[in-house]
Amino acid sequence: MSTLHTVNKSSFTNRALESCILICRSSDGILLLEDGVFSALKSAPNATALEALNQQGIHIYALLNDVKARALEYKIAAHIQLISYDEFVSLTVNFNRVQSWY
Amino acid sequence: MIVPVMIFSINVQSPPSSQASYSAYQFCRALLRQGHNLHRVFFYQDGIYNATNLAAPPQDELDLYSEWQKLSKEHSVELVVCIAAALKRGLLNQEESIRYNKAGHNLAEGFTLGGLGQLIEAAAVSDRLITFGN
Amino acid sequence: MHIIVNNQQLAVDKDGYLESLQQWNTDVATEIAQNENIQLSAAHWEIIYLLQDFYKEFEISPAMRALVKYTEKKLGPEKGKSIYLLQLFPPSPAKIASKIAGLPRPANCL
Amino acid sequence: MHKKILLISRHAPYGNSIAKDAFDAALATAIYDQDLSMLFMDDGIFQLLRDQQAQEISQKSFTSMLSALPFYDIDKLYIHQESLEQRGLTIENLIVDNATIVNSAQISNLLNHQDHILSF
Repeated sequence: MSTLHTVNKSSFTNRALESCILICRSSDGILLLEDGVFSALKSAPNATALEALNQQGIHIYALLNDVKARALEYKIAAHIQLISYDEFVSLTVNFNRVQSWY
Repeated sequence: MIVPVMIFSINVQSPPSSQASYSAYQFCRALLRQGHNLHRVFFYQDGIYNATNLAAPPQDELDLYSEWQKLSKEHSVELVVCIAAALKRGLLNQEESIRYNKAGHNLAEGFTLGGLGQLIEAAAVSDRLITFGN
Repeated sequence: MHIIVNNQQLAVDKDGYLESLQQWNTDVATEIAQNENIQLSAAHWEIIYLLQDFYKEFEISPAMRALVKYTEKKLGPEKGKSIYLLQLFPPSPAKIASKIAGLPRPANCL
Repeated sequence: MHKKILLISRHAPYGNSIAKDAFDAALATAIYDQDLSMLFMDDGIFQLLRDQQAQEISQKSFTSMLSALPFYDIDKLYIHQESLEQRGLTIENLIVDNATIVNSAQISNLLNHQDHILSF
């Protein structure tokens, strides 16, 4: 029974992702979208914490459309998986529920 | 892999000026493409602004207002606008406009006004309830 | 629309709620109640004042369930029952009694 | 159908209407007889402070409104411990004496028992 967390705010200016990381546990997943994709940058405030979560088996995703729109495709951390809107839907099916951090 | 068909409801809490409304719309399109059911889109908080028929976006920008209407028409999706949130913000249908003695009404075709109970009912009957907030 | 109380015209909305809540007084309550076909007795007034207390305490108009529980807490289990309130303020006690008590029209579309 | 719903209220009162809309949604959820829990975290904690005088800014006080929750049978209330500590507050500063203080791990567990989350 696991939760998909979506975060749509940049961690450079907003603490939504920080709270999300606190709550996130083993089988959960995190999807960065809209301005949340800025948090996928290697230099983002929570980059180390995200990578640590990833090493514990928590998948970190970023919405490809939002990443491309913001010219981040080649700047984001390697462990972050880029996904489409269709894959976003599939994630919400595979996880049991969604918490939106905004 | 067999993908189960699920019933979704979407809670849009962001105004059209926030990208979250666009994300909600794209999410709806994607889930319908995959053969899932979209039980209801509920517009709450500033999300109600998606339902005005008075917005006139520039020709070379996305008209999200019309896109919601097209979505509703093509897939008979219920677009329900929280009545309390709408009245507060100046979004009325004809009936409410008469009730409150206002100069006009501006709820776009395809949208209906409904109580918060409709959000809760959506939660009760749906496998997934996804919030798009700002 | 309006109602007339002591030769004064008071504006009400289409559902009979006072437009200006400051105009509420016991005569106004009696008139609104009459429009709902209710003759106010001591038992009615007890609930009307209870509603006003609820509003003062919580700043919201109660939904039915909350009204029943609050009545139970303040007036005891005999009166803290839907059926008791229904007999006094049919067919929708929270709505009708709020209207008579001069509380704001419930805004949360419940 | 009866669903387990967790409403998460993370935003401060008054600056915008998110906290009030969350409160309205909570009442609706309870009235429509769903199994509701409520979690206050991040700036949502500030909704729970005693002695708010919101009439100073022509608003309704959350101190008053949230005190009505028991009358709507909303009694599964949770408060995020770290959020509380970050803000230098203790439960004594808050109006809800029946709330359960939960740490992040316990919240994760709480989430895992829900059908839906209403995110505010």
